[in-house]
Amino acid sequence: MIDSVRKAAKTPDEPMPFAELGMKPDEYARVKEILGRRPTGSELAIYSVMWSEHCSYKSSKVHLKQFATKAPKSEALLVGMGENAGVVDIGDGWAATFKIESHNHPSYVEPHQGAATGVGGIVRDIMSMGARPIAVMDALRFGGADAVDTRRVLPGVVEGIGHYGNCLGLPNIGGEVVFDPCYIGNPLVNALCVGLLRKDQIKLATAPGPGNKVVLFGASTGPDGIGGASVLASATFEDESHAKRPAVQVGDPFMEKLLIECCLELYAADVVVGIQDLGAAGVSCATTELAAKGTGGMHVDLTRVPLRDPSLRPEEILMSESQERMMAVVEPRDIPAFMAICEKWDVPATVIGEVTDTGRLVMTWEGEIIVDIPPGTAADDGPVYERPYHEPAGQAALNTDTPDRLERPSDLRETLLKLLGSPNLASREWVTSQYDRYVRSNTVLAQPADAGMVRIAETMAGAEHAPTTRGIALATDGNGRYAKLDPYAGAQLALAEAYRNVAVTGAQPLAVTNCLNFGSPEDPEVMWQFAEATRGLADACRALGVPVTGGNVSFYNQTGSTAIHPTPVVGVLGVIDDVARRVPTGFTAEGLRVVLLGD
Amino acid sequence: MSAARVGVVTFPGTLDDQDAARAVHLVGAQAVPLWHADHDLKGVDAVFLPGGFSYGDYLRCGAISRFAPIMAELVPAAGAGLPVIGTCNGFQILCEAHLLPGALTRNVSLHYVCRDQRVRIEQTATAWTNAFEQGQEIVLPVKHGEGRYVASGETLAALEAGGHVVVRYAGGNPNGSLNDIAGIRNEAGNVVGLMPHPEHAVEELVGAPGTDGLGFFTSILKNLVDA
Amino acid sequence: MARVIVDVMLKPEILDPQGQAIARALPRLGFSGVAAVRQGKRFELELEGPADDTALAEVRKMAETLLANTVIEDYTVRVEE
Amino acid sequence: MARVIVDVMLKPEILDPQGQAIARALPRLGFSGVAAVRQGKRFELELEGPADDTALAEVRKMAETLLANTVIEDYTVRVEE
Ligand SMILES: Nc1ncnc2c1ncn2[C@@H]1O[C@H](COP(=O)(O)OP(=O)(O)O)[C@@H](O)[C@H]1O
Repeated sequence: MIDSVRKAAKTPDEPMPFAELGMKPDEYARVKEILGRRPTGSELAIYSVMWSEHCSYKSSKVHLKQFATKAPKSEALLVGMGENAGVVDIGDGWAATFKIESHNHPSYVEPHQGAATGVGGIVRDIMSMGARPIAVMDALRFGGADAVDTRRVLPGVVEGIGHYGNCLGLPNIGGEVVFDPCYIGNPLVNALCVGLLRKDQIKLATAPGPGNKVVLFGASTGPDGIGGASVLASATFEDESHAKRPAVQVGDPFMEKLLIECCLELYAADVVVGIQDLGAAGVSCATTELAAKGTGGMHVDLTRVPLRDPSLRPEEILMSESQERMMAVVEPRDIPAFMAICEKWDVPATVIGEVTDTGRLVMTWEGEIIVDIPPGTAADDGPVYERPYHEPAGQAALNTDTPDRLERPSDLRETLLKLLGSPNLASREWVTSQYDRYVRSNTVLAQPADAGMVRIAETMAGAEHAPTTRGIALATDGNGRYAKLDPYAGAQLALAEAYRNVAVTGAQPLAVTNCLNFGSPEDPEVMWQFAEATRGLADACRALGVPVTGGNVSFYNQTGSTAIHPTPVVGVLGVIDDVARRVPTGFTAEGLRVVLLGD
Repeated sequence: MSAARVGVVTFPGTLDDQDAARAVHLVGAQAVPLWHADHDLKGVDAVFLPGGFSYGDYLRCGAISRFAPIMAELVPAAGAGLPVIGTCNGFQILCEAHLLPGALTRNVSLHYVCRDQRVRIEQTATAWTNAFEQGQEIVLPVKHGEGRYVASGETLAALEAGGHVVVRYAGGNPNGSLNDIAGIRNEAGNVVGLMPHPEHAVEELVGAPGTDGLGFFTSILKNLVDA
Repeated sequence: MARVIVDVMLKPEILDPQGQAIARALPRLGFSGVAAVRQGKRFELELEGPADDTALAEVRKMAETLLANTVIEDYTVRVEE
Repeated sequence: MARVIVDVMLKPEILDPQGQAIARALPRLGFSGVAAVRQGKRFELELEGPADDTALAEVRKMAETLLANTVIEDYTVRVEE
């Protein structure tokens, strides 16, 4: 039987498996207070994913605020934090949007698919801003190079990133590979995507205009990544077949490539009012966020969601993390044009609902109302924690243990050979040769340069514009060992390095994205690292005059109770007026003077 | 005289179509977009099948694309002498469509490889290589996971005997291709397929170092003007 | 000498983009009557000895650890007649 | 509804680097007794109707023209019991 709103009202005391879904008792109590009754299974599904650490940033929010409050004034900033990705003005009517995101845990479970879907996810974020994705980068951390598990994880991750990005036709213009034993049970896979759009064509995740249609398009919905939802399904339905659902998502880069071209044609035809990619929390996230930022209401018929597996229950549909899906808000008169474009690109599209002005997100299943909530309560009013933190016990001792204690090597030659042979300094060609850096024919700098650079040679359909000589440069950097010693300074050094790497190409650094990889926020020592790192990064951004435009927090990177080194990875985007004047890495001619700058 | 018109085909999943079109423009010809689902070659003077992952390269590279409506037009036109070139996925499609013999299979390394590759032009008597010198060595990027050319013993012997090997890898074989074959032509010389990407080597600023790929595009112009 | 076949298929609940792409293409190629396609891998192993219980147990272990990725794939082992 | 299996293997004379890589890896992983490995593809087709002669002829045509590249691959078609 369907757990409908009607049923929930009649059975107020029925126990719900909130704890199994990762919800705390007080959080569940808040849901009941908001609704004035117990939630239905579907409502619980929505709140549990939307209020998860991953979606709500409940532990990091209070610290991330500094990125906004301390942000330097920037004329270039068109869209700041809070949207799918930040957007900066890069001149001549062009704007760039970029963001870095983690896919650490899935990449440990299934390296190829985990890393691949990490690329897929960040690319959809960029698409949802109205942009054409034009390049990707990847910052990777693995355990020791000779560790058995690294041999399993590294090739799969590189293959997954390579295959997905190559298949989308996005040049890979840089990244990092770092080995350190602290990542052995928890590798880091951070993927960055940058996109290009005309300044006046930014799209936002919003659903305004009662009567407008809600369209789900792209791949069909399957039981991907809903290990958690099985709790609900089995609790609510006592149905064995739902007990074992895969936690792994599989990517279809071909579908994503079609989605990219399809979306760009939809934008050019001007038939999209609002758009949102389906990420971690799938339909739950897209519907609540679109509705919350729009006129405030939405009516969705979940039975209309096209399914890959017809046995899916509504709770599972709401929590499914199936990849390569997007949700658009479309004016009724534009629906035929919208559908025609989707059909041209072989992209399935279905109207699943309508925007309303009721202030409620209402969902039905086989005629019964199964969700009736104020969407903002799920999307925006999640719990916020001021987690306790304190300096780690051994921090002072760690810092007094300086290199002065080390013995000076007597044999320089041997030291040099040892350095050259160390995995962290070795050639990255085994990795980079598996990535297409040439596709789109706009790559000005890629490996072995310290920053990637692409020229802006796009012509955007539906926009009048003259050619430009401009380009953008990007670098990502981070050093977990520095950050472990001093998270405040470590985060600043990461920014400074990426900033320098962009600047030395001849580009002017403009904006910052970051991926903050840490252990458990419930550990006060980890939380201290996090607080210090964010404070350091925010202060450094102010000092250098570059705002943070977006990013991602990844907590719970640990094996047992042992956290990874705090690893803030920082991406910097810069603009160069004339790509022909870029400065490549390396000595280009004999007889040139070599000058050391700085101290 | 109006500019020579070179059709550039886009299949679902094609990636290098814009790059090919840009290279066509660079040599002063006109690039005409051709859509896989149309039964229409738009009267072009030559056709470029670009690289990518058409249909995701699912099943086999090029296996699904060769059934596209545009191919129903292209196959007879190529038979009648229309100059056609396929690079990378385009080469794979030409083989799947039996416009060229043999097949392209998984790289021996089992890895995708993207690198600047030295190749030797072995045959200038084609519509697409007449601007080169016989035996000229040039650098073009390769970027593929399934580029190992294979064919039966007789086919190979016939290719070699007939001078149908157009481009050969030099200084290292990136994928294990038989006889270091990087590209071949058909009997008539109007259809050429190769794994390397000339369209990524046409500007100093971007792509591979140098502009060695330009010769393929100037060749077709010369071919069309001379014709 | 015996030949053992290991068939490896994606688990039914896992997305099979290859199979889907083929299934979607079939009607366009003029083939009808196919409701679904799944694509997997087939391994042919030539054993040095007979395909007795010990050998098959060994092959099953190979399938489990190397030939199949049991996070997303199922496998079956059988002797070719 | 019937299920038809199409197995596609590289012709014996065509190099199979995937199979070879597995054969080379086996001893390193502690497996012995395997003389050779070849890797191919397995397609499971769900037919809308029964697997009668007409349907099987149709599947054979699919295999011949689409599922296998007969320049380098052989195929077999069989109905799953
Ligand atoms: N995971 C990766 N993805 C893409 N490019 C990478 C990756 N790792 C390293 N690179 C590229 O390889 C080159 C060498 O990297 P690295 O040895 O880390 O350089 P450096 O030590 O100078 O920062 C750089 O251009 C870098 O961008």
